[in-house]
Amino acid sequence: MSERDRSQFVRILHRAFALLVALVLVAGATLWAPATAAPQKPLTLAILHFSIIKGTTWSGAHHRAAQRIAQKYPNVRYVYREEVGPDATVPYAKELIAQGANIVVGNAEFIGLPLATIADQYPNVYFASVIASDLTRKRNFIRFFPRQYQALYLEGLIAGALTRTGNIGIVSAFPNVQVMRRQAGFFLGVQDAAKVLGKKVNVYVKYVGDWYKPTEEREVAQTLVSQYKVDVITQQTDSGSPLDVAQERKIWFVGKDMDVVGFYGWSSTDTVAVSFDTRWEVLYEHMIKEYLAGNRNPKTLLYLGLRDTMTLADGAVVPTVDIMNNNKVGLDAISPKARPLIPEAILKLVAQRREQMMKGQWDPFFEHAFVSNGTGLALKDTPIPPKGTVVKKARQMPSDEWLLGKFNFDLEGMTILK
Amino acid sequence: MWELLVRSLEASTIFLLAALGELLNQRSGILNVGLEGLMLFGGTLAFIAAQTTGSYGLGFLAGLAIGGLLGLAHGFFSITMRGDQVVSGMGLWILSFGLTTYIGNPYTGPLGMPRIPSIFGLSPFVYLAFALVVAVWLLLYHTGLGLAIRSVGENPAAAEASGINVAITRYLCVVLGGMLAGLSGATYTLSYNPVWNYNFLMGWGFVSLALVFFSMWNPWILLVGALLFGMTWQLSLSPELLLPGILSRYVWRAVPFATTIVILALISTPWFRTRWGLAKPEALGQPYAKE
Amino acid sequence: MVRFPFTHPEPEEPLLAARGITKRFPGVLALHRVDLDVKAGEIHAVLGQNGAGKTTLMNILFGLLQPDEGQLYFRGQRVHFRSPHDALAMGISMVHQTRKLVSAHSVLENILLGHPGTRGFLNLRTIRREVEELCHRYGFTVDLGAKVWQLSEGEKQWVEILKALYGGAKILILDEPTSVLTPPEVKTLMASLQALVQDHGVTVILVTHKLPIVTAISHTVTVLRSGTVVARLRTCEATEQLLVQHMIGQDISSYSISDLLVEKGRPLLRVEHLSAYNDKGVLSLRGVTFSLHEGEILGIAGVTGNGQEELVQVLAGLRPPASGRVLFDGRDVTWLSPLDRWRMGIGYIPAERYEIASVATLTLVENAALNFHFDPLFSRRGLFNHPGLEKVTRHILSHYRVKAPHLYAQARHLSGGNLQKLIVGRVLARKPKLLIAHLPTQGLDVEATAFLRGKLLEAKAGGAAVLLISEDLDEILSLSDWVAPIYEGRFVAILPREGADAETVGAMMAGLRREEAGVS
Amino acid sequence: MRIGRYELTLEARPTRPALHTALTAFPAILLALALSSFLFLPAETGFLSAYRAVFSYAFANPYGLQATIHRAIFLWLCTFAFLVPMRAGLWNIGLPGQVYVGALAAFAVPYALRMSELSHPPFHPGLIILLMVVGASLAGAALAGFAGILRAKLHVNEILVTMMLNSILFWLVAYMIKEGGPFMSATGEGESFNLPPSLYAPLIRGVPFTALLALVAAGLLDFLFVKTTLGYRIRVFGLNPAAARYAGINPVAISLLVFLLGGAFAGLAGYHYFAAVPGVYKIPGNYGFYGDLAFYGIICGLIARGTALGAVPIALLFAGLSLGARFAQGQFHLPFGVDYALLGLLMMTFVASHFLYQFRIVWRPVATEEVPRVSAGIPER
Repeated sequence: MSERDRSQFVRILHRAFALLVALVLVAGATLWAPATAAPQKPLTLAILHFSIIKGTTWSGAHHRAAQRIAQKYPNVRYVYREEVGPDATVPYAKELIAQGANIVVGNAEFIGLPLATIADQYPNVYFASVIASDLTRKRNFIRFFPRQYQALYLEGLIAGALTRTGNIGIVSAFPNVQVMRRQAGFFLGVQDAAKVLGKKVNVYVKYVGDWYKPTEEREVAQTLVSQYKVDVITQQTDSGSPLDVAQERKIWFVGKDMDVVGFYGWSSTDTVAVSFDTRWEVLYEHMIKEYLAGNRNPKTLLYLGLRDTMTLADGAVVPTVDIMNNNKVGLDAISPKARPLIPEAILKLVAQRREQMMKGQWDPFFEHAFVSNGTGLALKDTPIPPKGTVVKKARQMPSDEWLLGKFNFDLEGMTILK
Repeated sequence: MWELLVRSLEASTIFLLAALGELLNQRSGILNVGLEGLMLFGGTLAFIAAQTTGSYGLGFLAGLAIGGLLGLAHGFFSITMRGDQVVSGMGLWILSFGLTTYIGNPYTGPLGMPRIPSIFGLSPFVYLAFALVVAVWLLLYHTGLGLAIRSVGENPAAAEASGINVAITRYLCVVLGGMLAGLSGATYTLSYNPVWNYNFLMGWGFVSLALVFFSMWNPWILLVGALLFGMTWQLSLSPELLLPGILSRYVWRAVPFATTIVILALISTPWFRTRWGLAKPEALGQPYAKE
Repeated sequence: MVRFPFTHPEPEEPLLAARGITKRFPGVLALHRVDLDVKAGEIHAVLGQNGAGKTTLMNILFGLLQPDEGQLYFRGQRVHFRSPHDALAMGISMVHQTRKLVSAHSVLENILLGHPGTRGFLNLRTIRREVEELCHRYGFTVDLGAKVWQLSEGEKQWVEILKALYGGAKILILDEPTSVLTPPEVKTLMASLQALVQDHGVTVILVTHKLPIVTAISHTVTVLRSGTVVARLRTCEATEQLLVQHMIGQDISSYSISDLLVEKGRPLLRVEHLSAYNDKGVLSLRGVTFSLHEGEILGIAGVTGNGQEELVQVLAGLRPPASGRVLFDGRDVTWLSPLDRWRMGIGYIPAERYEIASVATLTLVENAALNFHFDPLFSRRGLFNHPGLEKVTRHILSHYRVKAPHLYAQARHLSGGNLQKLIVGRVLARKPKLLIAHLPTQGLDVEATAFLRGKLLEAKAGGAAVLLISEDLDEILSLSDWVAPIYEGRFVAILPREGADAETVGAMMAGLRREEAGVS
Repeated sequence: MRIGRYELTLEARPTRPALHTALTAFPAILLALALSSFLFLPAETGFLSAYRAVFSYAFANPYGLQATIHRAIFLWLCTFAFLVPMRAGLWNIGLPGQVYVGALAAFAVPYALRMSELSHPPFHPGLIILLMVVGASLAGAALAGFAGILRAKLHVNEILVTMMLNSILFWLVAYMIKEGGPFMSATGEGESFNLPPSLYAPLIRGVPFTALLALVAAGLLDFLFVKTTLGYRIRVFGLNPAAARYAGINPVAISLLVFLLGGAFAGLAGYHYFAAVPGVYKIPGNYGFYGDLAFYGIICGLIARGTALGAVPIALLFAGLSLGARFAQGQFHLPFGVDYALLGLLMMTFVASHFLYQFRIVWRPVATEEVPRVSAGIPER
């Protein structure tokens, strides 16, 4: 057991103890009910992680999600394999099914898609794969993704308010639909903050060329800080390097996918202004509930956001995505050091928009028009819209399929560094 | 631009430290093609030691120690056992590549320690590397030991006949060279890029090895080569600073490696080789047995 | 000043003594209970044939090797030399047969290499002054700044002696000092050695197989044969004949060579103005012209390093010529590949039998195949004819008296002589029209030497043209029809054997021109 | 080294019978396996059951065995790619680069034929598959041949060149499959397009036909080295280049040839893993992992000491080990990278066994010393 595992373990113990105390005080078993009331039919959830768990925010988040599911449902067993390649997906899946797996998940599209080829052979098993941009589905082949752009929009508001130099940098992987959709969410938030505060804010995107290249991500972050004078930096990659640079250069960092302070302890709220957490467990719980209910025709496209929640083993109710920092959510997720720097108008706006999105009354992609920047990624049947093209008018909700598979351009006003 | 220069200098430091160690090795006649392995191991252990103890000093010590130890192992195989130095070197590289991936994995991620303070805007290791160039030059050309090292690399039989202990001299060089390689790796993971990832060097060790060949075994030319490569590396990461919009970023990434091949080929042309052939230590890579 | 060696007062005990030295190498007993006494102030010759164990004994005296049994005494005190370092500390220094100099370094660097005064930083200016003084005292002139590879063999030897003296040597071991020197250089060396002993009190141990040198300058002589001491004599009491008897230990007339008379055939090889660069880029073969007929032997006499290596390599196709051309059988072969030359009937016996002419870890059959793998007799559609190869190997082993355990033994288990017989046999089995033999008998024992010389003559009798390159004047003069002394990449002359005598050829090897050498 | 009255020395072995060659491979592998027990120590169960899990998944489980075989075919081809130049004394560590370029060439065929757009292939699919195989081999050969020609003509160190080519090709693949690169998948996720099902490699009993190619190649290679003049020339060149030149063997031709041949095998390996293994049929985003895997070819070649048929079971074992270890690691919640660690341990024990193979340790009593009297002077005759 490594030191970090140990501290996590201790934290879990503490939390369990606090829970116990709470239970005694409340003396009402109502909060405990969901866990105990869970159906007793055993179920095995198998996750094939495309990368290693340790040190990466993506597979690490999935791993933690599955552990929480197992905590809440004593009858759910979680098994996993790390760094599974597409050649191993099917043999691993088959063996895990032979060992009793009922739901087999690939946490990246390139290892998840091969599962579709065996979906018909195992009609009683649910297969699932994260969506990158392909939307292949089958009766028992589920595709899922969280609406991270909603949390990113909130982060954008905060980042836009925090910048003094008026420059925000994104260390990004490489142009693809997922990256551009999420960057758009963030950028809309920045623009709204700029409008409210009446200042000009540039968002610079510099691509690394891969999802996980710690060395290069570091260099890119350094360049953004020193050459483009960004004082708020965020990332669309998976390593901790941009955070490290932010800490070193004493600028604000805005995190993604996981609460890096709360779960990794990589840094402190002195550097991390805000982050957001993806609770994949909400998506997993959705599948598990359908499976336990014996549903032979589950919903095969899951695109859940702030509105969709689950209750954890400790009774906390969490949405699929939410801003989170140092284990705090909502406005409290904003670093205590950053909060005084943010004008009240913005704080209010953040709180209001979060509330609205949780109730399903508002969505940044509904509110704003999509005007093309003329940059992006030309897909086979979808060229990049010319600069200035209004692809979607304001106050219109694009379809989930379009958002997940066709959003292939940057929004006007972003600066893509070649 | 200044920032770019600073980063270039710091990248050069990594190349320079490792290449200086290899230069010492090769001057004594021992070829260690596993340089990258020594750097990987040095960097990994330094990172782990620093992170677990919270002390940079212990980190660097660990890097130096493992580098020296692996150098010693290479020395044992190539000096005492008189084995094929390429086999041993490649062995060390693959060994390090495999084991560091396993050992280092739980530590994947940033170092999470306050940065080593810079001196006049530059990492202290830049100054250290420059000082080491001077030191190696003084050692090789202005001391008796240096003369012994050069002689052992040129003609070990002659050195032995002159009363020099070839084995000890070579051991000294492989251990020193190994320590410098370990230091280079440690500088990488503790100062240049304090984040651990498997196979984090991605070929830097081999570029350093190539640099020794370019340098014609001269520490000053080595310095120039290392500076050039540090610059090329940085430009390949941020080409837009000088040449915006030309070539894909992926093509740029390949440029330092392609440059290495081009220079290697150039210095091997007959036109160049007449000079190069003289500079190369004559006994390089050949095991030496007393009589 | 002392004029005669034996007017020295007889010392009580030897300066350096070896007792019961035995040394084994895998499979070989190199030295067996050897005793040696060297007195202060004498020139002590250690005489013996190649392989008698002289060099091994010297390496033990110098600490390069450690004896399996036996002891060394210095001034009567028991000493252990674990490395040359210990011997040097006692004032024992050795000048090796193969030059132990670092050729890439300067003369000065070589001289101070390993000197105890060179710990820490080098003060080159002071050291240079000291060495210059030393040169002056002994009357040597060497450019201290020159790189060693630029020097001639004679100069290199001076550097080694100078280095020994600078290191404070009191006992100087010279291993075959004259083997690569020209006759005039030998004369200078002998004079200097006598001066060193008489004027500067240095003791010299001289290892050689050359009788004239022993009789000319040594005071005492120890004769080694097959690793044992067979005689210890005062030189003044010994005759050359007696020494030969001790050295050879048997009648060698059975190996004497009968001259086979051969009729001169048609012209086969013509070399015109051939020049070539050596590995360092220096033009070391400079415009050689000659022609050779079938059934003729041209002996090229010269000290190693005068362009012979380059000449044979160009002729074998292993080195591109700088200019000139080579005609073989009326065809221009200047730029043909080695393979084509083998096919045309040019056979080449290289001087380096381990490095070039054989592959140590391959079997004898596979080594034999080095000269047959391209032959349609032994390979059909790219497949080897193994029975054929075995047959030809067996033939070579029996006809060339190669002592080998079996056909599939590895070449590295053969002794030097047997390996050379295998190589020569292999090349001759191809029945080459032109045979290039480079130092074919170097380092071999008397029996093997005589045997191989006979085989060369047989080849000549069979109509082959032979190009014999040797340092051994006797070999050249006893085998050749024509003798070409080579000096600094040029043939000084091409003499018919009748017109060549040892003195003339020796002078020409030393660089004297025709007229100076007394040839009109 | 002296211990009491005995002396411990290392001596070169006088003879090395062929049996030794075979036998030294086993201790190396066994020792590596024994050492790797340490890797399994953190396992929740004992390491014996960990081994059982590794081997049973790799060789006794129908699904695992299939994956093992797919991986073994890849390792066989990579091993040959290393082994052929190795017999000529040259190091081809450019296996990853040659694998990548082989894959690129294989995918270039359907790309050039616009297979993804046309509903029907313009030729018989078999012909296209043949073109892909040939293209992959040619591309691998060309890339390795580049290193070979530099080595042959200019004596450029082949280790450095092939290693640099690995990095260059890594980025070239990224260029081809990402950000609008020619081979980008329709969805642009950093992967190549999928092969149309008509171009899936034919399976023989569930195993891609490349298995047959690799096994036939193993036999042919050993035949080449033992029976043919070309193999002989390669071996002579590897053991003693100077002797090879002397014997009329063209060094340029041999250096080039072994790299061309080796590169062709590596290119084929690239075709195999990316275009013939079920479930893949594309250049995936984690192609770098398969590049790392190719380095196992070096170990297999070294441990098999240059015999292609000897490398077949060794590569099969390693394929199973790497796959089974990965599977068991998830089962026992071990730290990641057991298969990489095994790679390192195997190399370490190989180098150790390599030297034990050449040397032996000898105990010998030190001769007792007696000091005889020094006699002075020359004995009278």
